[in-house]
Amino acid sequence: MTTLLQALILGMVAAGGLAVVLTRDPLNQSVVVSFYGILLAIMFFLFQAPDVALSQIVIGAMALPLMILLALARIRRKREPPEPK
Amino acid sequence: MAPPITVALPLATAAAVAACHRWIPRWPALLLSAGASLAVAALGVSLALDASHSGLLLYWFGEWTPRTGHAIGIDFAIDPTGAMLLVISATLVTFAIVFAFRYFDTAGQFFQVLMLIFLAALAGFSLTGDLFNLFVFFELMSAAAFALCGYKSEEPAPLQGALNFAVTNTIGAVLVLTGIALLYGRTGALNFAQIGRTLGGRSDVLVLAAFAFIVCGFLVKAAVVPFHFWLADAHAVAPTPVCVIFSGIMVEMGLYAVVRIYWTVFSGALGPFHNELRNLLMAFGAATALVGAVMCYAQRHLKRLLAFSTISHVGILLLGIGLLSPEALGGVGVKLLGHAMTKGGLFLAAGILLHRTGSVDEIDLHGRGRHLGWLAFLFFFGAAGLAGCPPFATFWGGVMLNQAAGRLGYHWITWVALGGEIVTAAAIFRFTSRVFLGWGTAHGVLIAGAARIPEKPDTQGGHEHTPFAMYASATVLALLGAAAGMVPHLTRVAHSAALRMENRAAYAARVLDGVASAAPAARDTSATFPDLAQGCGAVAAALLLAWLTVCSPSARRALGSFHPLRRAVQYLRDVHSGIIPDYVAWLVFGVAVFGGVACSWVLWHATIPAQLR
Amino acid sequence: MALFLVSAAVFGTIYVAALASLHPMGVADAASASYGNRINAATVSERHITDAVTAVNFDFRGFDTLGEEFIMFASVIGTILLLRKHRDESEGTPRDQKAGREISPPSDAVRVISVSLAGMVVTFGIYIVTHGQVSPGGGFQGGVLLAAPPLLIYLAGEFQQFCRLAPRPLVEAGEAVGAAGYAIIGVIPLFLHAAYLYNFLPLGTPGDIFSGGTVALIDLTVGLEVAGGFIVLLLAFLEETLVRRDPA
Amino acid sequence: MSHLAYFVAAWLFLVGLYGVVTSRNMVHLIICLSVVQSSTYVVLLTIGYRTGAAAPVFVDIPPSTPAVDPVVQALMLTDIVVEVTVMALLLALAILAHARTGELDPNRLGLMRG
Repeated sequence: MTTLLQALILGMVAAGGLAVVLTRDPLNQSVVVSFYGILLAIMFFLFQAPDVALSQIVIGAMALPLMILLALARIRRKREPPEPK
Repeated sequence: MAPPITVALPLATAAAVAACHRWIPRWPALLLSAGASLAVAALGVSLALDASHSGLLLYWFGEWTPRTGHAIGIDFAIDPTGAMLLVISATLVTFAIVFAFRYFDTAGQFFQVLMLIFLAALAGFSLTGDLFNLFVFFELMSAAAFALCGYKSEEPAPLQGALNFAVTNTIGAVLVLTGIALLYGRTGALNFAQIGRTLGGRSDVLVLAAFAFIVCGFLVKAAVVPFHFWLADAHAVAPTPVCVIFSGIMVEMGLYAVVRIYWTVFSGALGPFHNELRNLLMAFGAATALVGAVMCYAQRHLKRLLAFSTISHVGILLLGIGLLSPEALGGVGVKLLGHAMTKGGLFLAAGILLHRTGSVDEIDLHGRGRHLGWLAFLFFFGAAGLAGCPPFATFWGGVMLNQAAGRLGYHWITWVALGGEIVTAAAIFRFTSRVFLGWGTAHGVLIAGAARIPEKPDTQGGHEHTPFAMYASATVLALLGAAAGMVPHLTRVAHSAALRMENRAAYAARVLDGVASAAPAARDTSATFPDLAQGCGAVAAALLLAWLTVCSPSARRALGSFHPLRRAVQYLRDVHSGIIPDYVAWLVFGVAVFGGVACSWVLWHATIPAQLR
Repeated sequence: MALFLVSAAVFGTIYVAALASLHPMGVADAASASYGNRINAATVSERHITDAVTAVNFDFRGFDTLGEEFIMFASVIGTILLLRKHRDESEGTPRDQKAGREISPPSDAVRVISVSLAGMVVTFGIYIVTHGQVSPGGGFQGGVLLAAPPLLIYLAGEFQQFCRLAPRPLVEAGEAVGAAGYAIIGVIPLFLHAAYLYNFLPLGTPGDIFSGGTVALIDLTVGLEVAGGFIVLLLAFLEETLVRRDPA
Repeated sequence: MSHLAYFVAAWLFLVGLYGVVTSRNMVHLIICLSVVQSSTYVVLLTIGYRTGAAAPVFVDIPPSTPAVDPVVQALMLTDIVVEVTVMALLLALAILAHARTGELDPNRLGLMRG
């Protein structure tokens, strides 16, 4: 049972990595990478690494996507035409 | 007591300066940070003396000493080489901090904070005896370096340079970590001595792949061709005091890691491939020395020119390392010492030029430096040092290297090294004669197509005066490069340090079993007349080359119509595209070549019976 | 591109061949398991710590963690340095307060939920930080969690409120104090004639919140550093996004 | 199955590199870099795993229970924190480069040519 779950999550992580790379729009990518972070966290959990899983959830699935979103907001603003003052 | 302080003191000072940066004025912050790095330099000197006296100094953090020959904690294993690198690092950081005090207008304290963290990383990197700990300090060095590189974040160029630097070096770090993981999977150890002992004399694809990944990861930092692209970009845009650290010691630390790891971890397992490894390392070294030299001569931006000169010299150092002999390694150490001080002085001089004129472009500045006589002398002096002129430390390093190469039958590396030294020195002579003496015309055949990086000076506008601290630190650093060569018995000390570094069994016995070994029998190297002639001749040849390029129209015309050279330079320019994906592709190419060649040895040995080989 | 594909193929082959000669997953040989087994055996008996990962991070290999903490510190300082205000840039009104902005203010539901969530997250974060030596978690994980509440407050209100709740000088100072704390705790044993980072405090009972000697203390400083660091990072990014105006 | 997890690590490394080399957007490139880095987590985790062993947390289980390798997990923890902070620096550099040049495509950020 454990082996099966592990094989399954490994496959999902492999597919997740590919999905992150192939998502060419960074805005969509920030969502995909957040899912990918959660997948990794689940994988860590299934491989008996609760400490690492916890930090992966807070960092990979929350902090990193958040920073990406903030960066994208800044980039998007620059692209808009200047606002009337 | 002293070993951990070398790391803890700069870190704690950095945190303290950062905590109070809003409330304390600049002076106390300067005194605090310069004092801390000076203290580290002093500790380094005492450690170096201690280590050359009594052999390897061991320090186990948290009292976790090895149990029944198995390391549990992290150790500092301090040998004369590591301690000497610490002294060089702390010296350069001190000079950079002092030089920069009047240099920046804004955020000077963050500069000091990052410099101190950089110093702590360099200290930990040169003293540690643990592979993962080495990686941690490697990353700490990178984190500080990326930010320092993009310091002038109001301009586009520094940001691009820092991005190129950060992306390539992050991939390098992942390679190193992958190699560490492979080794851990095989040996269950992270301590150098422990891994080396567990690996023993056995090697297979895994060992060679781990070796290739770790070495390539560190060669990215060492800017060896084809991993070198980031270096020129980063140096061209980083503030000059930062370049001093980058060129003077950070890049060389990549080479140090390769040497340290090879001799403590892999030298047993890779024993059967000794000759093959020699050829592989020397091939990379020769390519680096030559590409660096050509690109150096083809630049018009002084900092970029000096950066390619560093690449060329890294190639020469790698040639020496590749000889895999203690004498050659001693020569590399001496050369590194001389290069660090001399190149540091040159970069500080470039900083003064930028401060006074607001540019470092050879064509824009033609004849505009006539009133800066002392600066011209500093450049001349530094270029002579790079060419390996006696009595600079670089000269003695060259002598040791040449003798070792001759003894092993690799005479050609003497010529490659000489070529690199002459061309890089000639490039600086050429710059000096155009800018400070106003010789020749404002046009250059070779350099017309070079990168012209739009740049604002590190400080606002051109200045009428140079602060005393700037001139003083540039001059003293340049003089140190010559003074280091006059230290009595320098060559013997270097030879002895190299002998200790290459003795894997003695290292492991000291670290894991606490058994000390006797001091190795080292000897002095003396310079013969041909050595002296070669050193002086290199300077003369460099001067001649520079004079021909600048002042002789017919030589220039001949150069211009010599198509193979022009095409080669044009090709190299196209390859140095400044585009990250290209750089990453070259990086993977380098790993594939190095790893592919290394792994082919195992296949070769496994498939072909010994008598047929 | 062709260069990359060919090289990547060679590189991948080498990597896969190396991995294939590692021990199969789940069945480590004696050599590769030796370090981990030693640590597992020593954690509870010698350190009275029940979470072996925390023991490795903050005691056996505590020096690594000191370096790691300063990597974070350097990156945060570096980010502030890069995103600092330059001479030719002016600060505008925060964009979320600009007249005629299309996004409607957050509804009451959002306010209530995020404020109460913030309270819960703080509690949970403190729990994680303080129980690092007992159960999974510790300064790093808890520290990141503690950085989340100010952000939730931002969701509920405005940037100005965020700044009031987490005044930048204070947060920066807190981060630096947390970073320095670890380096300084490590120095204390030197005065007791022990090695740097030696665990010099009484070890307590395994499973207790005060167990593990200095590990509990180090957990706190790391928690402070990480929480401060992440808040500063978010502040810097938010400020860059909301307040900064491009040079004309 | 016995080596599957290792191969996933190699796959992530290569896929991430592919993304970096073909990227047309700096932010995309940086995220691909995080995929490259995640390959090291997978390889470390797999090396330390023991079939049937418990997590190295001895709260409800006696200290003599066989447990997986805590050292690699500590290394991963370090690695994850290092990664995210480097990502923050890279993102800061990328948004500033965009603010100064209006350009996000790494193929057009070529000021350093030659």
